Amino acid sequence: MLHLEAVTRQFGGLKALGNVNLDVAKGRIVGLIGPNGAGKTTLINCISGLDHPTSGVIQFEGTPIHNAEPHHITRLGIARTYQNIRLFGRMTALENLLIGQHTRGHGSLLGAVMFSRAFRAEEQGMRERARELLNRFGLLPVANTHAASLPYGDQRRLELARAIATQPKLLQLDEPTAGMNPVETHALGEAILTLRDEGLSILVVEHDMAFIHQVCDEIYVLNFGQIIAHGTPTEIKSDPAVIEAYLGSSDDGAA
Amino acid sequence: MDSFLQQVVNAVSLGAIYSLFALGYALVFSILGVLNLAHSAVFMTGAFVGLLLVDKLHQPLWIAAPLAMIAAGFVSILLEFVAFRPLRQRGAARMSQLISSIGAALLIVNLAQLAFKPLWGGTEAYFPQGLVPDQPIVIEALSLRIVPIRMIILVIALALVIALQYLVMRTRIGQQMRAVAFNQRTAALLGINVGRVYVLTFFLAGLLGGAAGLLYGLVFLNVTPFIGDDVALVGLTAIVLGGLGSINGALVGGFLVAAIQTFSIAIGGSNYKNAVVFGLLFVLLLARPQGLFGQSESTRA
Amino acid sequence: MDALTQALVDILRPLGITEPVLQFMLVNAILGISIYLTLYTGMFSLANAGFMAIGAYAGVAATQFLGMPLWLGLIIGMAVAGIISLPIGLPVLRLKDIYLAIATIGFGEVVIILLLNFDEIISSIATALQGERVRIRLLEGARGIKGIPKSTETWMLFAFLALLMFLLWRLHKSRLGRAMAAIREDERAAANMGINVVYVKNVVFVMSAVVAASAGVFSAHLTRIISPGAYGFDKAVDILSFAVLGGTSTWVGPIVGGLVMGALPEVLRFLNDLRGVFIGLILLGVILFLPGGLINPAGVRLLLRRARRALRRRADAAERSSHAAP
Amino acid sequence: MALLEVSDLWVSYGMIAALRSVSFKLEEGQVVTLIGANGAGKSTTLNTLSGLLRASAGSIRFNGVEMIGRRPDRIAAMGMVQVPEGRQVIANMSVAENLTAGAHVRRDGRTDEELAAIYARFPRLNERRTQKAGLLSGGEQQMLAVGRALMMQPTLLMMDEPSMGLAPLLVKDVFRIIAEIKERGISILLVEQNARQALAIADYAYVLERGKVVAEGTAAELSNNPAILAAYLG
Amino acid sequence: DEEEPQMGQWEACADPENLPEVVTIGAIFGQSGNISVYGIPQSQAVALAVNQINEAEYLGEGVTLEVIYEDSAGANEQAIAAMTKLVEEDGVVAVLGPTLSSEAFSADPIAQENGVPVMGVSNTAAGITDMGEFVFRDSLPEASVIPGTVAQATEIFGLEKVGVLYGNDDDFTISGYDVFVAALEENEVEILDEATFARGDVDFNAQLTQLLSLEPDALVVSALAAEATQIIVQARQLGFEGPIIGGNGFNSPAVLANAGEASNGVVVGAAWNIASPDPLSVLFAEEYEEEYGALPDQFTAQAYTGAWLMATAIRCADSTDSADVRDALAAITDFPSPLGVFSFDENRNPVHDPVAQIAKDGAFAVLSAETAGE
Ligand SMILES: Nc1ncnc2c1ncn2[C@@H]1O[C@H](COP(=O)(O)OP(=O)(O)OP(=O)(O)O)[C@@H](O)[C@H]1O
Ligand SMILES: Nc1ncnc2c1ncn2[C@@H]1O[C@H](COP(=O)(O)OP(=O)(O)OP(=O)(O)O)[C@@H](O)[C@H]1O
Ligand SMILES: [Mg+2]
Ligand SMILES: [Mg+2]
Repeated sequence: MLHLEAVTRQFGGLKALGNVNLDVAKGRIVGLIGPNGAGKTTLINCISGLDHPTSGVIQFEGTPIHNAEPHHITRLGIARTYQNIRLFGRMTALENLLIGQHTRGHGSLLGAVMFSRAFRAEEQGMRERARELLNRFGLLPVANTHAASLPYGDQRRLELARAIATQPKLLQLDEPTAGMNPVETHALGEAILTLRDEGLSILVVEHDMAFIHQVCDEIYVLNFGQIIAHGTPTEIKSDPAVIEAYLGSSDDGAA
Repeated sequence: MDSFLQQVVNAVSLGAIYSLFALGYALVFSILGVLNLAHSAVFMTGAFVGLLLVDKLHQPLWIAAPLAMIAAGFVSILLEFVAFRPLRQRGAARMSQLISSIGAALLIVNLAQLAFKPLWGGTEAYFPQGLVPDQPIVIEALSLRIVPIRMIILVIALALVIALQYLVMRTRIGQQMRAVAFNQRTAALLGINVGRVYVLTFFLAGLLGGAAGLLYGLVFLNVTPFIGDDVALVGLTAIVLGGLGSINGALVGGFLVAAIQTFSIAIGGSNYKNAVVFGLLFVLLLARPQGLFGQSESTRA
Repeated sequence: MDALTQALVDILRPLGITEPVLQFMLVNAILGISIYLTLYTGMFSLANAGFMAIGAYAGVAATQFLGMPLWLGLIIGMAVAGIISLPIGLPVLRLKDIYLAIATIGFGEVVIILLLNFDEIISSIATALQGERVRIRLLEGARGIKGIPKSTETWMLFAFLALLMFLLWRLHKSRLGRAMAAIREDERAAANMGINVVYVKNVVFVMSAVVAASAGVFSAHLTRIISPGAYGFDKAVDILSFAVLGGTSTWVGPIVGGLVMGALPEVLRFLNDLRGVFIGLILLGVILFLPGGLINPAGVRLLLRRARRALRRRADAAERSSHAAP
Repeated sequence: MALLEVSDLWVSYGMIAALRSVSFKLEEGQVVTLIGANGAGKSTTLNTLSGLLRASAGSIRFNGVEMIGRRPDRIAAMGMVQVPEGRQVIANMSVAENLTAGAHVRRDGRTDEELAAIYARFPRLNERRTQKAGLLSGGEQQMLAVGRALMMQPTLLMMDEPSMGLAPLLVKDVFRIIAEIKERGISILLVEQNARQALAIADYAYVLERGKVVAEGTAAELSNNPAILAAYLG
Repeated sequence: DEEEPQMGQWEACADPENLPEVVTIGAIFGQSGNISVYGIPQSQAVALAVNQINEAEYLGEGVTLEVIYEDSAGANEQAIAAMTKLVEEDGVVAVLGPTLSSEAFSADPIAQENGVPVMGVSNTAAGITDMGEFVFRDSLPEASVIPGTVAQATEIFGLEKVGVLYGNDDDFTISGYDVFVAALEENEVEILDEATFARGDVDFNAQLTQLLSLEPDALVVSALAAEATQIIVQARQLGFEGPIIGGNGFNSPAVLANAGEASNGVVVGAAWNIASPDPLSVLFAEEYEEEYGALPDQFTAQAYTGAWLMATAIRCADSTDSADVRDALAAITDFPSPLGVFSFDENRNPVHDPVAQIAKDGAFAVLSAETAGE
């Protein structure tokens, strides 16, 4: 459903992405790993419209999106989380989820002014859905807390919930487990697998190899902006190029 | 076209004054990330204290000038303590810091006005003539006329920029200023006394602003509590044009504004000289939002 | 309505607030709403004074030159400002923060220069067309348009303000209102939530311009004369101070800020020479000692929290001593 | 006398008490690690030690000197240097400038030698000497933050999740660097989510849970403690 | 009054008898902000006049004239508020001011509606007194001053082509400009080019270089004092030696004092000038300088005269009824004052002889072929 062809992103003299070809099929969890500075975040930025490739094609369900605006891409069904959390800090957890549903609503200002029935019904529906999501991620108790004052772990989960609130078909996660301990990481992995089972496709960037092995169906390895390997987790684990560039000698793997 | 050279001279000498004012503005902005709109009051302080010393206390200029600059420096430090530090410590929005500087400016200007009345019987006073060389030098061959004090200001402005640039980019204190500018907490962890850096920055900016105000007074003789307002907008435009927070940018911005004004007048558009300035500013900002010399924000998603 | 106004003025009179003062306070409150809209969306725009000028001139042109009634002038003033704000907003709103502030200040200055030279521009166009020198005097440049009837009534201002407040309240409950807040918090993240940031910003910019223009029309029909100089940088900063004094955490803040800033110079008249000093002190004092402005629920909560913390500290101490015991 | 002795430390954010009577010790030359879940209070502890946060009660003795109430820059100059959580490199300065920004607190004057050593250890930083730090990738920034702290000639290095966001290869590097720093006789207080690796390198460990120390012991002891294993090591 | 010049020796009406102990009038001047450069000297001049009036018991034995001063800060809104307060709350008999014409257009209608006489002492814009029969001014509009000056200068200097420089964002300077242009056309003087500046500008080199490159016979300038000084100095620095013809704004002692030698050849047409040989004018200048340590300018002299005129009207009306005072004010003719012999015309505008003068060796002299040295 997501198809990248010869995507290149140049920053001045630096080629952050060079001729990247990548596919995410429906209902798959695709991992994207690679050394720091390899271009993973840049790739995600390009897919979500915050950045645009210098050349190449990005298609989502057949529609080219490499020059599209971010809100347009979200409407098509791509959502993401960020490497550094970007919640709406001075809004409550619930409000964050209402904003997540922005594209799925139609209510106009006029409707709000007229107290129209459609408006009220839609608001009601959005709130219900927001509560469902909060409940699902164990955030119901903090529904009315400002996002900025939530503990780190809650913020991560809220960000995930907010992405899901946009009702995406493809979810992009940029280092979702950063700052989590192995136990918490494992729990997150379970949650992500459930999402996949509900039909979501997922592109996940991670450094935690245990997590990658836990969730990924296939993995792309990026190094200096180039895809150097693509395969199943087992294939990747023993790929000498990947070991050389990324994993290091396999004596103690990763935690 | 024989007035072209003269217009170039005009633009340069006007630009020197604009730049001098803009420098202090830029210095504070580069450290605080906040516009100190009270810098125009600091500017006025320089002119005011200089005039007081020369006109009422009969001091020679070489005593009055440094004292005026230092007085302006202290007013600037006071601004830091009263209008900025409390807000910063509270983590208040940049906008409220901007407004508190407006409040402080209002206060200083009004206090100056209170002082003017008994001193000079109104709100207007004048430097005596002939304190500085203001008789033009005539270069017949080029039919050029150059007023020496204007050239002195030009030299001072250039020298100050070089000194400041050196200070900020090459010295330890400059490095500390930039670290503080990035993030106070991080700077403190690097062993930098953040409070001292702020005070120093404001003092330096005050010295610059005071010098600018004094020179302005000496060139144009006329001093009122409101002279700062006349340059505030121009100074603002200059630093934005040059790139906020860039010292070189402030200098170039000042000259650029002067040049645009001068040449739009020269081609008969005196009505629209400021419209041209803002029009170009507009276009520039759209093409290069960080200004000519400004750095784009080096942070990433 | 008039009786109500009169009663209100009678109550305020001891403070030095007469009916004209009340009227300008209400105009300020409208301006407060205008700047609140942009600030709430995270846009540091200072174009309000310029749009106020556009509203005032367009409105006066309608009532004065075309003999229209005030309400029609109001609509025309607002419409003209709205139409002009669109092409301005599209490019300018790409800027952020202080850059946006400067660009919008620049816009204001250009508006003033164009108003100052409007007659000359029209004249030279006419001259070019006619082939002989034509002098047209319409807006009268710096002389200003004089003899505008004082047709704004206090009840109109109250009614209009009430209408705006109702709309604001509904705006906050709407999808658009939430999108505005999201953009303020994090523009890029908001875009990734499917919010059309450019669209929302422009809508808000137009709304803000239209509201500022309405204030311009009303005040022009109070001051009887309008000249470009009244809508400059100082005015822009004034309007900003309404928002800061009142606080922007709720929409009540800028309204109260506008009312207070309108009243202060008159209430403090008895201070004579010290008036300016005091206004400076008050502005500074509020910013320093009342974080979040005069109207700030969070500030009230903070005060409550401080009180509770004092209690809490006692509990802490108790807990500590019980720890130390074993 | 221990190099660092923290006793009965209380810190709160407004209403929330983040640390409740935290006590621990660190001997000269040791690596001590604090482990704990999100929000347990690890960063709060480090920030209090480095003077960024104010304790409401308790004492922090460093070399026998009370540190509470001192300004962060004084504390750093006295040799307690923190590598902050989330990199915090100075975005608008070049890599080289970032490295020297804190060097003025060095007392031995060997700035240049240290700089050369750091470039040798992180060739990536050497390549990017003149690049603005803000444009580095997350991992590159982390290297820079560690390098910058070393430039400050620390006696005690306090690291807040140095491996966060790093590729496995670099995580190994970071722990290797920590080991090397330890070799040089610099004491380290390490906060890590990566508990297994932290314990592998540490001499002694404390477990923090909701602002309290709930367990302590040598690294070996804790690695074999089944409760700890289940909760933090997965 | 031959030997001892003194104000208030106008014998047109008898000593008043029916005035209360305190007669209160209002004064609205811009006393803060930019405009205070004019507003403060104006209020000081009024205070000086009122002191003299009370000392001389001009309003009758034991009657004191009190003034409530209000600051307008140059803002129309504040002028309206101040006027409302004075007229509706304080119940003043009459009002002096406000400083700016635009403020007058905003605030004077309130006085008109309430039937309280108001006298502008620095409003020169066209149409001020058209606001109603209670609106007066003692400030000569530029139209009454400039044409004479231009005609005289044209003849003496043989002007054929001039450059015009004016402030285009201020109603005072732009009104002056309008009149200059009309007068120049009248005298068949060619305008080579025009250039403008804005209030607060200090550097006019660009405009001057532009105008001077066309080699005009004279520069015609409509500016306020602060800008006027700079323009004169900078024009001379650029080597211009011809006459510089200015309007009311040039008429500040500061211009002479600060332009120094550069002011030689500056021609001023004005309602009042510090060099006026009129004994009352000389006396006023001395008294003002003694009291406030600064020299008065034209606006100051007009404010001073305004206070005397208002007091005279109250005296002649022998009543604090505003309508009576208005009638008495309108009836004043041939009143000796620093402005010369002063009358109101039927439109309540001032009538007195303006003076055209030329600066020579640091002082003003009446403009003539000799003083101009042609
Ligand atoms: N705006 C920019 N300007 C210049 N260089 C950039 C910019 N954005 C990214 N880069 C460079 O592009 C490269 C790729 O960066 P990117 O953030 O995509 O890496 P990453 O794979 O996400 O790394 P990490 O795992 O550390 O987050 C880095 O070397 C970075 O310095
Ligand atoms: N600025 C703050 N304001 C209010 N509460 C805060 C603040 N910073 C931290 N807290 C709270 O204090 C507690 C301890 O936080 P701290 O950051 O020390 O945890 P941590 O152990 O470092 O967690 P992490 O692994 O997420 O970094 C948490 O409950 C957190 O929500
Ligand atoms: Mg990344
Ligand atoms: Mg932490």
